[in-house]
Amino acid sequence: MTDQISKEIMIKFYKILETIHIVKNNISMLVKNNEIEKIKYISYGEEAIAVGICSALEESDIIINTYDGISNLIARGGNLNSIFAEIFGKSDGYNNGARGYFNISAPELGVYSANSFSDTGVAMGLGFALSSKLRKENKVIAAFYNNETANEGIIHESMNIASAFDLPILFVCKNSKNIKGPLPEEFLEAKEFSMRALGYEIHGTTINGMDIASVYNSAKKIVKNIREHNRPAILECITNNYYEDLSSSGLNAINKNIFDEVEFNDNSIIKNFSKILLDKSILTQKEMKNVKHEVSYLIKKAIEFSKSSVDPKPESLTKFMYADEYLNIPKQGWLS
Amino acid sequence: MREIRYLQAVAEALNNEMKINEDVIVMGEDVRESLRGVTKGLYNIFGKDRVIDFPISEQGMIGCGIGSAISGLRPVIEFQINEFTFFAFEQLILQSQRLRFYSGGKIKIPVTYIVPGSGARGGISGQHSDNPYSFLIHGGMKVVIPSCACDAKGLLVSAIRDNDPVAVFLPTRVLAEKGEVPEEQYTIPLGKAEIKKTGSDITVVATGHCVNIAIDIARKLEAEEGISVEVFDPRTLLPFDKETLEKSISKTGKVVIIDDSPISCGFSNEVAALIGEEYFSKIKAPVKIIARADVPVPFSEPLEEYVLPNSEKLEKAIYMLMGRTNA
Amino acid sequence: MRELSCIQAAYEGLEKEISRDQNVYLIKKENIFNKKFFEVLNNDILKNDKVISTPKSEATIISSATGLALIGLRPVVELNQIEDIFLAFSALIDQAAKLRYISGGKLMFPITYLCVENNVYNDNDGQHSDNPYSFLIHGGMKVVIPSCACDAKGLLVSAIRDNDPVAVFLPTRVLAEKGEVPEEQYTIPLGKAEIKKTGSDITVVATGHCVNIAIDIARKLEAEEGISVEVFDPRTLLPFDKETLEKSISKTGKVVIIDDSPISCGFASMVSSILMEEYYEYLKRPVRRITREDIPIPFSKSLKKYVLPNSEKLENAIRSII
Amino acid sequence: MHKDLNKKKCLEIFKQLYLTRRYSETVVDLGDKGYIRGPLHPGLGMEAVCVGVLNAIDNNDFIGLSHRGQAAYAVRNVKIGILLAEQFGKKDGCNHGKGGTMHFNLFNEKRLFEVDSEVAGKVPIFTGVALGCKLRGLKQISVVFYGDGGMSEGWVHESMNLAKTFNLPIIFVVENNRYAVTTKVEYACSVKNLTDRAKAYGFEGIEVDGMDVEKIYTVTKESVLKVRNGSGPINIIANTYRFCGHFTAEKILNLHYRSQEEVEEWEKRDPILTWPQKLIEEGICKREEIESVKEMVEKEIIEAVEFAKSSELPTPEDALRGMYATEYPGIPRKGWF
Repeated sequence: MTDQISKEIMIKFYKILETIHIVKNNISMLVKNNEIEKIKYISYGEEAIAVGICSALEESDIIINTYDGISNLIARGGNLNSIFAEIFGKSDGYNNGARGYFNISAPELGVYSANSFSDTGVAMGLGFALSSKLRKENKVIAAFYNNETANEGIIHESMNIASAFDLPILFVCKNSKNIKGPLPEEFLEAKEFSMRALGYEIHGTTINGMDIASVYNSAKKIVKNIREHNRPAILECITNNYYEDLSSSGLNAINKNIFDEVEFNDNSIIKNFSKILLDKSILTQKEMKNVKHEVSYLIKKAIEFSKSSVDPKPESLTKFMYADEYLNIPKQGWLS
Repeated sequence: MREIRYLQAVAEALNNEMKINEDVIVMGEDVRESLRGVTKGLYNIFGKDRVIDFPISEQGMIGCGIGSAISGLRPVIEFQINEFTFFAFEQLILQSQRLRFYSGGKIKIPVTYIVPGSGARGGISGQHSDNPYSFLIHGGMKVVIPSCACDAKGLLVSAIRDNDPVAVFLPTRVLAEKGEVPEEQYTIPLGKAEIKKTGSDITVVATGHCVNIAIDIARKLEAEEGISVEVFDPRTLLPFDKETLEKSISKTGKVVIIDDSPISCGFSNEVAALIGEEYFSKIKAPVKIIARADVPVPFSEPLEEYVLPNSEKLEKAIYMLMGRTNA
Repeated sequence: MRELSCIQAAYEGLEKEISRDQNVYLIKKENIFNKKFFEVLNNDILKNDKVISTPKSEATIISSATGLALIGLRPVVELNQIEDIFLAFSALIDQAAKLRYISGGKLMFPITYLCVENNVYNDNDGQHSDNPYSFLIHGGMKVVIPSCACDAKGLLVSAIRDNDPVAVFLPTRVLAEKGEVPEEQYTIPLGKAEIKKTGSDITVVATGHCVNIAIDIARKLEAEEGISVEVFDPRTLLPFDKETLEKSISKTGKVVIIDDSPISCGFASMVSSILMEEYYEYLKRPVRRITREDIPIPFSKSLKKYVLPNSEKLENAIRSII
Repeated sequence: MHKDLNKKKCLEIFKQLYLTRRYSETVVDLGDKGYIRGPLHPGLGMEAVCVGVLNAIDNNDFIGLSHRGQAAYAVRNVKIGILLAEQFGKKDGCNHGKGGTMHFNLFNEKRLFEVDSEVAGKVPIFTGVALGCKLRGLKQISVVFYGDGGMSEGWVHESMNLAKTFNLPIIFVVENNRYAVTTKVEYACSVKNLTDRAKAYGFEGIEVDGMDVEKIYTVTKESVLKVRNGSGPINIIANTYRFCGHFTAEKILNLHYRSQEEVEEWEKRDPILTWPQKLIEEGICKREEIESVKEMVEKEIIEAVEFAKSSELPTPEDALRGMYATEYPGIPRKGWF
């Protein structure tokens, strides 16, 4: 499979993978050092999906994030300065400090997120697809969701509408074998979520989401298909997700670390991919090291930039809230 | 000026707006055939690309509206039944209302939600008779509830042209009422109340179809008892025009609120609290609230009458505040 | 007496209730906390076969709890993300809250919704940061929001024994707060407020974690300036204990309401309107509302403080009317 | 004819079909005359589905009805009078005038539940009922009816998944009358074969002719056996048709979503006509016996209307009773009056 991918793209993949990983490690450090607002957890293990899918899309295509929006954003070429400024809650951030880490979005890059951990943004994808179809823009929308939210009614409604209206959407299911108590399979007679495609007469595939080449190649093929035929499809990517717990409130205030101390630092995706790169002598150990240094440097710069960025002004609250402002809204209580 | 029905005014506003602006599209359940009459005939004029029937999937439909609004369309979404807003509540409040905020003000979501036939229609019982606007106000969404044909046209046009989600409630009980409506397309700004009748003794804050109740009572009491009642119609519930209310209260010092949504945490409570907080010194008597009791609307007529606000209750409240013994 | 945290107290009450009444079941979603959640609480409720784990399908889970109640069970549904209430709004407002009435008072739906970790202090950016109880009140559902460990246990047990749907909100800020909790099972009746601190100059109506804010400010003002503040904790938002409030207000004549849900059409507005309508003659000054603004919770720390109620705002409000 | 359907049962089924039809027609008539407020959603033409299914299950199995499931009351011997009284808004109605059309409550007495009128709202509720039966070790199964329109609703999907997850004893019956109000099933539903929906969750879906009582009866009998044995849920898709509009107000709305020919084509398969014809052709009973059943039904209807008319209206203050089972002073709040 990997043979089909050119050397340049492989190197690009490697660089993005390292960037995502190091960015997440840095954020985790910042939380632990109390340098930024608390973030509940950081998840690892979805990087290959982000890189594979985002690279298979055209620039004009649209991505709907899950909570792990940061991977998609970086894979899409997001600016590290804007990303870190957002995580510092500063006005130079992608969302001017309103959004933070989870569900970060960048409308200018076509990366959107819903305000949700239940992946209800998938329904929003319908609208992007519909308007692309009506205006003949020939965009493809990649809407991400997780295995745990795959049983939400809104996902079903979206798939039914997408199929009934012939909308160009790729539903990307990140099926993590590792997370959230019992495996989702216990809840599912149909062992794979791609089987759900049967209920909507659409195409469904299951692939290994830890293997970046397989994600990229499958996505390329399916996206091409979607663009040509204006039919939705489901791409299920099997992964191993790990969470690093960073929260300090609620239950965790009683007893730290509700999560198992799993190998959240497990970077098997990168390890495997590096091995392939070495085996095929696309990159040498030294070159890899250089890439890491380069990325780390950029991130260091971005953190410095973010620290010096200004806090958003209180007036911006109203501006964020309504595009057309009126007197008396948003209503504020009595202030002396 | 010509007189047309409220519903015709709404349909006309929508039709014109679709002609003026190609981005305006209509989504909803059965909007081609149009059970409620708001979208009647639009399908034949604008075709399937701009008048889109949806399966009964409210969440998916609203989601689709949000996405298309972000990408530049201006969807007008009809809820066939007022309770369908509950199905899509997550999409309405957490997504459509908040996504702009969480994008840091980068995106605009110009969606208009139309809820035709809101409120009790008589004999349709507890699950189809709600006026769910207080929920949306609490969620921060702009809410409009026109009380006459002229307002309906102008406010709907403003709502469609507004760049945020706006929910427009069309109360069942006024849909068939006639009124003078200009032929050309015009707007009435959101957030501007109207004094539907001037008076000096007491202010009645009335919404939706209760405005007509209030006007009738005001005329009657003026003629029969010499009580001069001012009828204040906020028209937009959020943003609420408190400046005009202040003027009215400074004059009268007494307020009755009549509103057809459940009392607890409803719009009527919000107005009363606002008065208690900001215009306390101008008030000379307790604020009286005539609202729906906190129960679903019962089916049987005498029960329904007991639960809903009506002119009799309003009249009593006014007598009471005016210190008349015939209360 | 031994001390427990608020969440431990609540789950202790729940566990005992499950063992006591064969019809009580706990319905909970599978989630990230599952394995260690109860270990942390030192609670072996999971060993009980009356705990049902379900996939993430909120609307159906909450609606099917209505079905469980229909055939005589008394389900307790744990909602661990506050979004659940929005996703299942129809099932809550249009079904659970209404069906008994529509059936002509013949059916009974003894369901408890236990909403844990429900606000901004849980490190989730702005998400899961709502306090959506005002929606439920407007829908006619009974709502309980304990402010300390002792109340949490007693009120939860009452809610489970109540024959109607009751939503119990455990605010994140008080989950870890410790307090004295009796070992035996006890109930605190719904619809009874508690004066958490007596005073004579001004009444502060406070809910959830705002009760603690109010008590702190009350102590401070009393010690430093001799302003005597009465702290009124309604504990049950619906039914609301008007009588106790009347007593307090007839003494003080001045009210500030502090509540952590959006201001428009929120709980604070409801209390204020009751005062303006029914106890107007006692009021000497305007009724001040200190609440969350009608704005979602921003991530940025510098913005958050403008949106949320806090002790500084409360203090200013008290001073403005004293 | 199915072996369980003897002469007595066949005539009973006819009575149920005919009573339902006459009841629906009477209600529409009374509505036109102004006795009944609000819109009506009769299931004219769809009686066979409900009658077929309910005859194939036990009397104490739990039923969640759709808003066109009036036939269920006939099958379970509910006095039509208390339904009419409810629709008249009277005290003697099955919900004491609080529910009205679409919300009849006979759950405690007859295990029939129609109280909720949300689109497919009974599907998740009855998933809960089935779960409750399993938890409590009850032998009863649950049957829930909904329409082709409801199939697009999110919680139907969630319920089907949940039912399979827990292997619940529940039968999902789709009364596919081809139109969700005015929207064609082919337009709104992304699968040609509606049984594929169940297959996507790993359980069986069966399609059946919804105008033929015997076929429905046979399919349900077989399904019930499997469901009772604990093999998990089953989805039955019954293809049927409504002869009337979505609701009574439709006739003034001037809608064109389906052709007159299509309606007439389906009307030829009207179970009220085809069922007795089949009985006579197969020599199960005589025409006179059919006629005497009809007379009986007419009498029953007249009595029911009389009962409903003579019942009293509730007192207005009743409006605030029955909201809460555990009552407290001050609720429900009612505002100043």
